[in-house]
Amino acid sequence: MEQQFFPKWTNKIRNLLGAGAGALGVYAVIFFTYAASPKTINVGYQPEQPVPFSHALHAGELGMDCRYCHNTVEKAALAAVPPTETCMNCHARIRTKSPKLALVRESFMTGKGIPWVKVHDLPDYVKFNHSAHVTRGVSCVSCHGRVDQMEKVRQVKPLSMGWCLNCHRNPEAVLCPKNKVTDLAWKPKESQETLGARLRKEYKINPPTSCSTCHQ
Amino acid sequence: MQASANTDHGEASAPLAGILAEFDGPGALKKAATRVRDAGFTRWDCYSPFPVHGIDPAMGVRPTILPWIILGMGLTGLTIATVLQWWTNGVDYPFLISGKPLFGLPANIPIMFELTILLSAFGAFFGSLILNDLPRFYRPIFSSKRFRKVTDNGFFIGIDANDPQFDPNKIKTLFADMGTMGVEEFYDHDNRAALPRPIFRVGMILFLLGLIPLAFAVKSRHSTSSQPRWHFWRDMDFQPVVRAQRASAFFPDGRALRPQVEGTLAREQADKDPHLNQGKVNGKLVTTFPKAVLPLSMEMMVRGRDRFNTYCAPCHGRDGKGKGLVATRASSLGEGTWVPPSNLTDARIAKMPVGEIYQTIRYGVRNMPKYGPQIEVRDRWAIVAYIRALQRSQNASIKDVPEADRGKLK
Amino acid sequence: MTNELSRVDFLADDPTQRAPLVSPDLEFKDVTQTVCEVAEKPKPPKAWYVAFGISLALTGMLFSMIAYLIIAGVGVWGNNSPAFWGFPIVNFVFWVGIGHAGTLISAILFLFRQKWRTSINRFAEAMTIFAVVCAGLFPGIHVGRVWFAYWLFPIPNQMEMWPNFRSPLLWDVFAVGTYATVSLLFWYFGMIPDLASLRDRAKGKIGKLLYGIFSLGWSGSARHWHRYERAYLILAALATPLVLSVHSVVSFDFAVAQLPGWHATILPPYFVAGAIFSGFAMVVTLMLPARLFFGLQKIVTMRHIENMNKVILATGMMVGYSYAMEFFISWYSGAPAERFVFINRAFGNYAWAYWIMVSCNVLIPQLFWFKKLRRNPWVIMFVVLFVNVGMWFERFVIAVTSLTRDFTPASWGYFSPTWIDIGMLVGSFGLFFTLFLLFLRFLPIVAISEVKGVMPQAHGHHEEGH
Amino acid sequence: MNHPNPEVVLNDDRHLGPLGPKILRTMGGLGLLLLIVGLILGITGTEGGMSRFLFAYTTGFAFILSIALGAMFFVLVNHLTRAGWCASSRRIAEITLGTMPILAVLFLPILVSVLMGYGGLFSWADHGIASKDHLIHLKAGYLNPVFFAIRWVIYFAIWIQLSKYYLGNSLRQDDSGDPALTSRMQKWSALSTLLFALTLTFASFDLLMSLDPHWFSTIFGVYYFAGSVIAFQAFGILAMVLLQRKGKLEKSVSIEHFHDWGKLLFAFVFFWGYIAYSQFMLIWYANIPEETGWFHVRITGSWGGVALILVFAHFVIPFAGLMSRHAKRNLASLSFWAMWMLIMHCIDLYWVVMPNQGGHGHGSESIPGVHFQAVDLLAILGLFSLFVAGVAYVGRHCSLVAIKEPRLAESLAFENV
Repeated sequence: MEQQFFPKWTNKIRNLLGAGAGALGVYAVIFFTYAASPKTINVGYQPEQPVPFSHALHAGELGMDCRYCHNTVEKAALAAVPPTETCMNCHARIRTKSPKLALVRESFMTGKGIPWVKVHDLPDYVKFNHSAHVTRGVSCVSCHGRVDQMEKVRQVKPLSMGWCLNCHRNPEAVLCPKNKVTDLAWKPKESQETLGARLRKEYKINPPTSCSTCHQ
Repeated sequence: MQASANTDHGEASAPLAGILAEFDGPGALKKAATRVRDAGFTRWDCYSPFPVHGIDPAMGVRPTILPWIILGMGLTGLTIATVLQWWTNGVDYPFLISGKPLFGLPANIPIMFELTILLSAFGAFFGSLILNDLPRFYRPIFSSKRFRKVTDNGFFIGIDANDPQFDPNKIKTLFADMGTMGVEEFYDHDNRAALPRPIFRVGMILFLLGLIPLAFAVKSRHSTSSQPRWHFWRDMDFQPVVRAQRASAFFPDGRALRPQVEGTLAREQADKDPHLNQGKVNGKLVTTFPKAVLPLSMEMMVRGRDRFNTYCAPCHGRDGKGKGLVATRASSLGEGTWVPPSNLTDARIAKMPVGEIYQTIRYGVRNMPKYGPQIEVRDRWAIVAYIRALQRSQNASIKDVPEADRGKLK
Repeated sequence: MTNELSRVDFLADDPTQRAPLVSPDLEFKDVTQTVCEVAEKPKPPKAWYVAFGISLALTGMLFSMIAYLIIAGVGVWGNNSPAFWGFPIVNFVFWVGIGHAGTLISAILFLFRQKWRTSINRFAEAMTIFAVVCAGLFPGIHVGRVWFAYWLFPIPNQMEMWPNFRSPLLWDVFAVGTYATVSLLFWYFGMIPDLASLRDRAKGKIGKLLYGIFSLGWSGSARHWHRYERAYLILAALATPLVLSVHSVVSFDFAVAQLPGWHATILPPYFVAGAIFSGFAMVVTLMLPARLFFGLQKIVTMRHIENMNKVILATGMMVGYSYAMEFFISWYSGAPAERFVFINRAFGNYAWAYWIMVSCNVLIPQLFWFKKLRRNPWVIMFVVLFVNVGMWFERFVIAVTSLTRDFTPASWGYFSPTWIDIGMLVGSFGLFFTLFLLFLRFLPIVAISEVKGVMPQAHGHHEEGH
Repeated sequence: MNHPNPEVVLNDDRHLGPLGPKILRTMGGLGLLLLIVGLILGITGTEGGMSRFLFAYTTGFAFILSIALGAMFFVLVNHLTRAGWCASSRRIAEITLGTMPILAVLFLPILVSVLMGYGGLFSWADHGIASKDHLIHLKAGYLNPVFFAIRWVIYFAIWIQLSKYYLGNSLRQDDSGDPALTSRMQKWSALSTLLFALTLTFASFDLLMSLDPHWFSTIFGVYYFAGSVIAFQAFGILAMVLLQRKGKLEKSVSIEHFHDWGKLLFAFVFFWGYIAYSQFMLIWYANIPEETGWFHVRITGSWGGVALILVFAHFVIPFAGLMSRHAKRNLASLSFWAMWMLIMHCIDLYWVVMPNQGGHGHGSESIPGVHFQAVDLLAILGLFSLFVAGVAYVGRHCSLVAIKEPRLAESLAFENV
């Protein structure tokens, strides 16, 4: 008996290992396609801001154009977080005593910046240029979603490289007329494909996909 | 003939698994194998420390299908490599490098070759293990002490008890007849083939542990988080450089965005053209547009409307009558600090020199804040032009419409 | 014993008969005993401990340096413009080359029915695996950010992009990866029956358990042997073109470039010959002391060593042929850049490296033309050690001389290694020997069942003759 | 091992007998006839004229030379590795190798054209062309008629010496049965192999590579070597199959030997593919003007079609066809593949040589394409016929089996596993 070092059940180990390896494979596929996807990891970032600014009120209810505050978006790489001065355009007279705006008033008086938290933050090795996109018919909504309905801004798109490339390879799917880029609610009357194809031709859109486009 | 070791130990209750005979060398083994084969046994085997040349025909072993498995695996590898390279480099992410074709054989052959070999080797390795039913740690035949010589210098034939012709006495006689060096019975001692419980428990625990990351993923997919995205590797996501509009410890005021140095002007801030920049020439507000540098055009009007709707409309309203959404809401708040905005279409402003409207935009007036920092010089003029158009259109009569188009209004 | 052995060796030169491959006084059980005893001894020889201690220390140094490299960045190496490929690539090619002998002995000599291989193949295969481990390390850390090494594989990822399959550097990943995998399978596959021998002889529980698990319940069944032999033959047939392909692909790293001195069509077969050359030299370097320490003289006879020396001589001549062809064709091409690069190799800044290479790889092996010298252990050791050195310098000469003297004289430079470079080279030897010494201690170092299969008794005529 | 008695060989029909003079007459006559017609076509100046004839002649010569060199390799490598299996079939290679003096004679037309300074074949041989061409000028130290002649004298001196040594000693052993002869041949095989490698390499540079004096490739010698081994393995298999059909060698050469010859053929089909791929891929990938022109001509237009035929019919198809054990153990299929490979090797050389005609190999804008002409076939077949006649001439009096080779018994007992 002592010759038989292994008990009989060990003969089943092979099948068990096979099944285990199969299960692990399935698990890995699920893990990488679902759990590690940028849609899981990146989307849904909604930080607390120092001032509870509501885009839903300003851009939505009050109908203010995005560019009222983000006024460099058509000229510069950065859309620009507005200086406190811009807030004070109105809030010098409106809600002048609101405690929510205390930080804004303090910033205006002292010149100290408001520590806004960046929501749509690309890695530093990526160069993204806002003006290159918004002046060529890429709507704000394509990357930022319906900010005009957000009380608190959150990231709704993955902003991953693959996601960027998708558009660069197939810009027809997102193009809109140039004067509608800040109209987040705008919907084309014709199908997006025909419109996209037409606009692509008209605006001569030919997005590059080489590495140096974004990684300069 | 030797007595079985098992009977000595009183373990005869275990079922008989087969009978084992040892032979003196590969030649004797081959001869004996021929006899066993001819006797019509089907569930039996020869055991030797190395592959005995010529044992297969002696035993009647038919050629294995293994080469076909390997060929199949090899072709699979070739197909995978071809499709993989064609799809990834030729279709899904076409990227031109040094003028090489996206998919052209010369540069794609190495990978095709390697994957063919790799999968073929897997076919040979795993295929032969599976066909040989390995690993199989417990074998009744291992209970024979004598059988340990099989990996040293022992040559054996074992006939399994489940052979249809199995008859211990007959077999023993047959073996004795062949000149065996010894015969033994071997027993199947272990009757518990089922996996022990703890293995299931461990499996269950592993399964549950595996669910935890997935649960986190589901939660993360369907909720928001106030924490920034996960950086498995921080890498160069955050480079130690000064970024516009971000805090920077490098400057004492903590701001990366540097204010204009006192007493300096940017080139475009230079007041070379007072008409354009100030709307004032020789201390007098201008009444004309700076047409020399900024000729009025439809394009400019469209631009002016666009800017007006962006910067002015929140208070003055899209029609300029001072009923913008912000103004309306501010008034409804009933805070004493609010002063309603002017109606841009009333006669007072219609008579204002354009220079004054320009200056108002640039520097603000009374309650209106300055928009100079937000609106560029040319855009200010475009807005002024658009305001003029608004004033005309809001106070227009039917006479202002070209005769041809009057019909459409009805 | 000596008389028996020298008779074997003498017979080898007699065309009228075939000499037995191992000492003719051996029985099957002697083979098992001789080989298994090495792994079963409660304590290895003292020399083993000393060697293991040194190797382990060097391995520790290697991994601390790698840790330092990862933290500090690749700037700790001497690689800098214009020599971006310095020691790491040289070491990589060197170790991959060493790693060719094992599979070559196992596969090609198997297909050529060179039965003398059975005594040394296990040993050489193990060496292959460990050399490939050392080789794989260098490109791994050469990518700089090792945690992104998975980018080399076509795994669907969030960037939705794929590796460039038209790049020889990616071919390398596949070639070396396939080679490492297939070599490992081949080595392990061949070892299964021998692990079963160890299992059946094991006294302690741990031995029974571990050898039992890894021998997979091998029973020596003829039906199993049948499929096993078929699989082994096909694995050998697959490994043969694989061996050719691996170093060819490594040579493509250089040869697809336009750089003079790198771009030569002979590079693939030349690299393969060089790899076999260096690999055999390393096998002999290790085998010569090991057969003495572990008492394997009857299984690994002087004739085995001599045969390997002949292979070293032959492949050394092939390498010499390639040097000559490159030199001649560079002149014959008439292209000024080609002509310059080879003159520069021989007489430029790195002439010292070039002449080390030529003397070690071409001149010194010429000693093996003489039977007396290729059977003298001291001479053999002298030659093979220099071949090891020479083959390292060959890769150094190729990588560095061409890079530091490219088309643009403005970018010419001189490469000097840092102490990290040298430490890592030395450390990689530590890693190699650590693994190798563990193998010597715990695994069957000779293919027991295969040696039995080529003994005269195995053909069934033995017992009839008695 | 249970070795059968080598005496069985003595009972075998192992002499060409009347077959020898018959082959000699028919093939020799046919060869001369074809060559003379070809030469007349050349002199009268039909398409391409003398230049065309000489190019076709060079193709044919490179073809038969490669068979003889392949035979030399077979003899040398078997001595070098002390192989036993081939003892009963090695004489075929030795006889083929024995044609070296005849090849030396057949080389004369090429040598004469070079020494006459004729530029229609080797453009560098013409002083007028060479002096205007900067690159040829740079290589003139090597590529000049006199040095070319000296080199070929050396090559043939070595080859004839080796053929005499190995055939002669082997024949001597047929009488004396002295094993020391085998030992001696083994001893010299290493040095001989070295000489073989160097002469073959430079001969291939001279004969084929320098047809386009601008082009260079370090692997070219190995490329020609790979083709040579294929050519001889195929030639030897065909020769033995034909001899067996005539009732010869039936007891000495068994299916086991054919199987091994087939394996070598298979291995070198793969080796040729490997070398051809290495040469092509590296030049294609680097795409530098110094080299890429040679391939540009050969992979564009109708020559590109020939290149594709080579890829598939010289490598992929025979590789798949010869892979199986059964294909190599069936004489009908083995001789089919041998025939196939022999033709493919010839097309390979045609593809290497012919695009150079008319100086299209270098510098010319237009790519000529394949213009097959009768003179091509006449020259190639004529030379091949003469070569076969030469083999019959060498082998007409000797035994086709080395009857007293010490390893003959081992060879006869040989079995593939």
